[in-house]
Amino acid sequence: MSAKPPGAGFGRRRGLVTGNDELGAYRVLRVADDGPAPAPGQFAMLASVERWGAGEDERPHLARAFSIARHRDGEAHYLLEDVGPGTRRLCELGAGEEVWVLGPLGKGFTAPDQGLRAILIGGGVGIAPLAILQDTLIASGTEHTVLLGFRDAPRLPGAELLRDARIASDDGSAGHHGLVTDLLLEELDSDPSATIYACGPAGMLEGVRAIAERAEVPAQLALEAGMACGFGACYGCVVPRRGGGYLRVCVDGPVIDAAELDHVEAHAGAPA
Amino acid sequence: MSAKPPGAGFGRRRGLVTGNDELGAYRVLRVADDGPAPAPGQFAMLASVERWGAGEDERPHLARAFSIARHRDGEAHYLLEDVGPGTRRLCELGAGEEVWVLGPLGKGFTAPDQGLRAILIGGGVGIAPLAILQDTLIASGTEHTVLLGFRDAPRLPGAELLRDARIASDDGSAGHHGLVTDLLLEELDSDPSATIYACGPAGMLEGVRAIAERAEVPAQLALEAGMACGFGACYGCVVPRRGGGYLRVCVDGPVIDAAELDHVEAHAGAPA
Amino acid sequence: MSVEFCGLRLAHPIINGSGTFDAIAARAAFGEALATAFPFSAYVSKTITLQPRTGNPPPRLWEAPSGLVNSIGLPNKGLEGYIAEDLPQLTGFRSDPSASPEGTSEPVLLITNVMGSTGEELGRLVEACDAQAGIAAIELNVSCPNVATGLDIGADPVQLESVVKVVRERTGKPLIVKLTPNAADVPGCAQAAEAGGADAVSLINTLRAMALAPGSGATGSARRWLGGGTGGLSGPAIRPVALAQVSAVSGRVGIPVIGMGGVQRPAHARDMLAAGARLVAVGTESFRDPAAGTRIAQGLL
Amino acid sequence: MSVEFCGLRLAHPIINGSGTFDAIAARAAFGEALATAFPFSAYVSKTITLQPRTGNPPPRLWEAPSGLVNSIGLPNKGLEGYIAEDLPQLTGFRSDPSASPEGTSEPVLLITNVMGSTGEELGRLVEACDAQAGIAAIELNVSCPNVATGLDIGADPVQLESVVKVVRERTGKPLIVKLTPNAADVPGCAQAAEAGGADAVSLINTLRAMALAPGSGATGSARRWLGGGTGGLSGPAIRPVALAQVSAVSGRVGIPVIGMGGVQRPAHARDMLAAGARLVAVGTESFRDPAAGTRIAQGLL
Ligand SMILES: Cc1cc2nc3c(=O)[nH]c(=O)nc-3n(C[C@H](O)[C@H](O)[C@H](O)COP(=O)(O)OP(=O)(O)OC[C@H]3O[C@@H](n4cnc5c(N)ncnc54)[C@H](O)[C@@H]3O)c2cc1C
Ligand SMILES: Cc1cc2nc3c(=O)[nH]c(=O)nc-3n(C[C@H](O)[C@H](O)[C@H](O)COP(=O)(O)OP(=O)(O)OC[C@H]3O[C@@H](n4cnc5c(N)ncnc54)[C@H](O)[C@@H]3O)c2cc1C
Ligand SMILES: Cc1cc2nc3c(=O)[nH]c(=O)nc-3n(C[C@H](O)[C@H](O)[C@H](O)COP(=O)(O)O)c2cc1C
Ligand SMILES: Cc1cc2nc3c(=O)[nH]c(=O)nc-3n(C[C@H](O)[C@H](O)[C@H](O)COP(=O)(O)O)c2cc1C
Ligand code: FES
Ligand code: FES
Repeated sequence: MSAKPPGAGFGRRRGLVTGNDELGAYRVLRVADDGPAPAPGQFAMLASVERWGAGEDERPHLARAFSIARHRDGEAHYLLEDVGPGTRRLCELGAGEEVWVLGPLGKGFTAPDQGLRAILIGGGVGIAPLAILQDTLIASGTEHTVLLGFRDAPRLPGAELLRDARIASDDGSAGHHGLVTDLLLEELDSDPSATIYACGPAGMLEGVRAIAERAEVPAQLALEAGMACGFGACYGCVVPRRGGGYLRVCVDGPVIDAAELDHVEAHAGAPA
Repeated sequence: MSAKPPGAGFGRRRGLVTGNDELGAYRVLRVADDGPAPAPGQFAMLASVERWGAGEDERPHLARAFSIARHRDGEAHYLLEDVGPGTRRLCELGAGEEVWVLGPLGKGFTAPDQGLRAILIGGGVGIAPLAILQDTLIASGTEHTVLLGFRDAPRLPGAELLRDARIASDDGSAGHHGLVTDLLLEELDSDPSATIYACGPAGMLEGVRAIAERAEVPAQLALEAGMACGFGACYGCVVPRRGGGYLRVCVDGPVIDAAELDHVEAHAGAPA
Repeated sequence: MSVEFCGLRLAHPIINGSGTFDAIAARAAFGEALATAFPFSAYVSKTITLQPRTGNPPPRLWEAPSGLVNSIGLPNKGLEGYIAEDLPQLTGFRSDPSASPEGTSEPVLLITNVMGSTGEELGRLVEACDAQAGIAAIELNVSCPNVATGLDIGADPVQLESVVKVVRERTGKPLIVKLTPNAADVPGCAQAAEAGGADAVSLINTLRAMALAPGSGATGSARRWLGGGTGGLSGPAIRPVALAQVSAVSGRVGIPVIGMGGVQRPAHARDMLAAGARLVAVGTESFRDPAAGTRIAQGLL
Repeated sequence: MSVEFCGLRLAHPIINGSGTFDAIAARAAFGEALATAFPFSAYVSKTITLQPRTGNPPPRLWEAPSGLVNSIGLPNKGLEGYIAEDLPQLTGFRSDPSASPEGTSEPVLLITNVMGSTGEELGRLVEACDAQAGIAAIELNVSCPNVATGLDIGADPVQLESVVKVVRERTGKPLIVKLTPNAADVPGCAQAAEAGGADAVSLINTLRAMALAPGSGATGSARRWLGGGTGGLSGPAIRPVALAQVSAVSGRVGIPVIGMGGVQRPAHARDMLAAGARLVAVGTESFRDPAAGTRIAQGLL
């Protein structure tokens, strides 16, 4: 697990869709991938090779960013939620169809300091990069806790992507009836020597950031932002940096140290 | 059979695709259609309901014009040739998918004068309106001859759309090795008291027009033109009228009396 | 949803863009069903000129990414032909009742769009329209090249103001100036139109555009596709440009604004209204769906 | 396919549009593979200003029909930062050998794009670039609002000519003027640039555009989506507009033209070349496919 990925090779490549499985309200898209192994937290830009466009308002035109949820046996897994024309098109792809893949891109998570426990906290489709992170933590035998929050019952199956998770749900359909950050507070109360790894809606990330700041616990936040390119070319994906200026989520992130942010903006999170 | 169609009803309607069969290099698209019965030679504007766009250069955007090749048992048949992003999308539609249908539109063929033989001459995908015309001629017991020309062997199966056709082919793969207008000359030589009904590539139509003019035989030419609307709104689909000015193919045609034209322009024919 | 516009009452805020709907041809194609379910609350004519025009040689259409380039060339019967032949056929249309909240059908108002290359020509056109009781309002198409400079009359605020002034004197009917989008300072042009006495402005017209015949770029002998050489881009492709111009103009003039450019759905019309438009015109989308006007107006209910 | 441009030799005619490719970020993302397979024959920098700029608040992007509206706001390190930090990292790039007929890789030439709101500011920027051996040519972004009028400096031929004159005196390097498309008379502006001493012109920059936040039009409280309020439209949507402007400009100036706007495929580049462009720049398409430049150059072989 390293923050600095190896070079992704130049240019996008075609990837064969090997499967697309329902997971409650989500889909898991599997794509044959002989590209470099991603670091947990890295993402790829995806677009279908055929018929990218012609959705609402003639969109999508640009590729879309997705966390690499898993990468094994020459396959990358992506967790998708249909929230608009781009995700809709990808959600309907079947085995045998093709996608353009650009990646792995961005800076991923860095390992917790020796001996520190990892707390993985995710909300909704934002749980995706935590799955591959957990794979690495298990492989390295790192102690960790997983906290996952979902909006409602149809989204709960998403939790199957990870192991041994404590669950919170907005509608009380499973686990803690309330915010997943409530669980984080509990965890930190019981043992504050931890590093937090978070990905999810902006509201959740801002909650995590504030909690981590107060508790003086290091936190790595996997942000989201509208992206045109994913490799630092367009300067479109920015979030305000603590102390002024902006960070490009695609190259300075998507995983950003919470200490670098004053707050997490509404535009910087995963679909709720 | 009448030149003036009944009102098509206002607005486009959804039509369920009931079938899409290969016919050599062509496809026959069948669409459930409870709209008004078309006159032979009339056309409809078609667009797929889903994913119209996202082909080459983000096209198609506008609907496409197609002759109604047949209309029976609540189904309209269209003969399609894949020549670009619009026809490509329609060619790949399967039963259960939907198309927007606007039509029937335009002025169709008028019946031959009492006692006159009808000569139907078609080239390539331009044979489509002759099929429904032949249906009417058979129903009314009108004597007629069918001459069909094709570019090559893969296109020959198109002839199955009509009955008892004499065939010409550019590559000699069947029938007369040469132009279908050669057959027309033969027919007129043997019996010039006829009315010609023609549809096909611009070169063929111009050939027919010139032959008809010289032989002083009435000819009705079903023209084509790039169309944005199909109902007289855009003034985009014009061909020069003999004596000056222009005719809108969609409302003044698509069937136009050869005497109204000085020549048939390159843009006014079917894909060759 | 019924709306006031320059003292006129319209059934709803959706009208057509000039040159994108031919009520007479549509009635012939679709029959009387159209007459009592007209998709617009007002009908804007194609641009009428003093003398008849046959328009540009074909091809006149080029399909572009999410749009259309046209080079129609303003074919029309000329002022006399329009008044004698078309005007009598343009009465009796009523808006689609399903597009008004009360379910009532209102008479469709007639807006005549005119163009001339001099103030004098425009003056004659406007005067003639003024005399016709059937015409509710007049729209001035100022995307007409100045014979001397080759630039659109409407692109120069000074020239535009003086042209509008000349025309203003000739009519008491509501006068709409259809601005050209091919200008450095569209809001400045709108202000000039207002200063000249316009009762409203409409925008955007098509963006100057071009296409080469497929494959001809490769041969080294580039051939322009459009018979007219160049044309104008319309459709969804221009919507973000239209919205910017409508918003900028609305912020700078007090008179009502008619917004258009790529409107396809109720949400797009709402954006235009939110950006400051009083009425919204639908153009290219009517080619794809002749009842688009009604569909969009329904969506605003 | 190797091409001559203002006395420079380029491996092929495909370069990038300013602000649409960040060679330093791309090298970090894609590794050294990029350095020897650079997708452009020349690399045009983002616009550099005298002082550092952080750019506009997010959101900065809006996806439009067949295009993109951006409101980036020209973030850059300022002249000093650019020269001290970026310039040293911009050496050593070589074009992709598969894009040249001989299969050779050529050094990628550096074109620095600068913007200033006064002739004086531009003069200082150009002088500083002139002093840098690593910079092969200078591109002037004149889509900068005049502080007094709010209109783009580049939209007014008279103003443009005088600005170019001032700058011309400060450098012997090839000087490219990047025209604004938001002008009434783009060919007139190109002529003004030529008269002022420009060695080439490039076009088109983005079209002024806007978007409202989804759903906000409905609530009656329209909220602009872009943090910068308005933005610029790029991508295939603008290609027919770009082609028209490139063709019109090429017919009116003697200096070489760099054509851009919506180029995605070799056929589009061929159209630009056929319309009179000497070089073709790729912008938005590189976002979808970072190797688009090479792909397009290959297609021209
Ligand atoms: C690093 C990263 C990792 C991600 N990982 C995942 C993942 O693992 N799984 C997943 O499902 N998603 C993930 N996302 C989010 C995903 O990229 C977006 O959901 C997707 O881009 C949405 O595209 P769309 O066309 O479906 O929806 P859009 O219509 O683009 O809507 C998405 C949001 O964009 C805004 N929007 C709406 N219209 C426009 C417009 N015209 N232009 C610009 N913005 C608009 C709105 O805020 C809307 O809610 C990730 C994003 C990033 C940056
Ligand atoms: C009345 C009528 C009846 C017809 N009947 C039939 C029929 O029964 N069966 C059938 O298969 N076809 C029929 N056609 C032709 C059919 O409408 C066209 O083949 C179809 O519109 C092509 O669309 P496309 O997107 O597949 O191809 P396009 O890419 O649109 O190419 C078709 C032709 O249009 C031109 N072209 C290329 N690019 C563009 C562009 N960007 N903008 C404008 N023009 C361009 C070229 O000349 C090209 O050869 C008919 C046409 C008319 C007018
Ligand atoms: C085929 C066509 C013809 C047009 N003719 C005219 C015209 O005669 N007069 C005019 O003022 N505008 C004309 N326009 C411009 C439209 O009225 C409208 O301003 C423009 O198309 C933008 O709207 P849209 O994107 O909804 O089409 C025409 C547009 C098209 C597409
Ligand atoms: C995100 C983005 C940033 C841009 N930044 C600049 C810039 O800094 N300076 C400049 O002169 N042009 C800039 N441009 C304009 C492009 O260089 C180009 O002129 C325009 O995008 C049209 O080309 P395209 O359609 O291929 O993108 C930018 C365009 C985009 C999309
Ligand atoms: S997405 Fe383009 S710079 Fe980040
Ligand atoms: S296709 Fe529009 S007028 Fe004929």
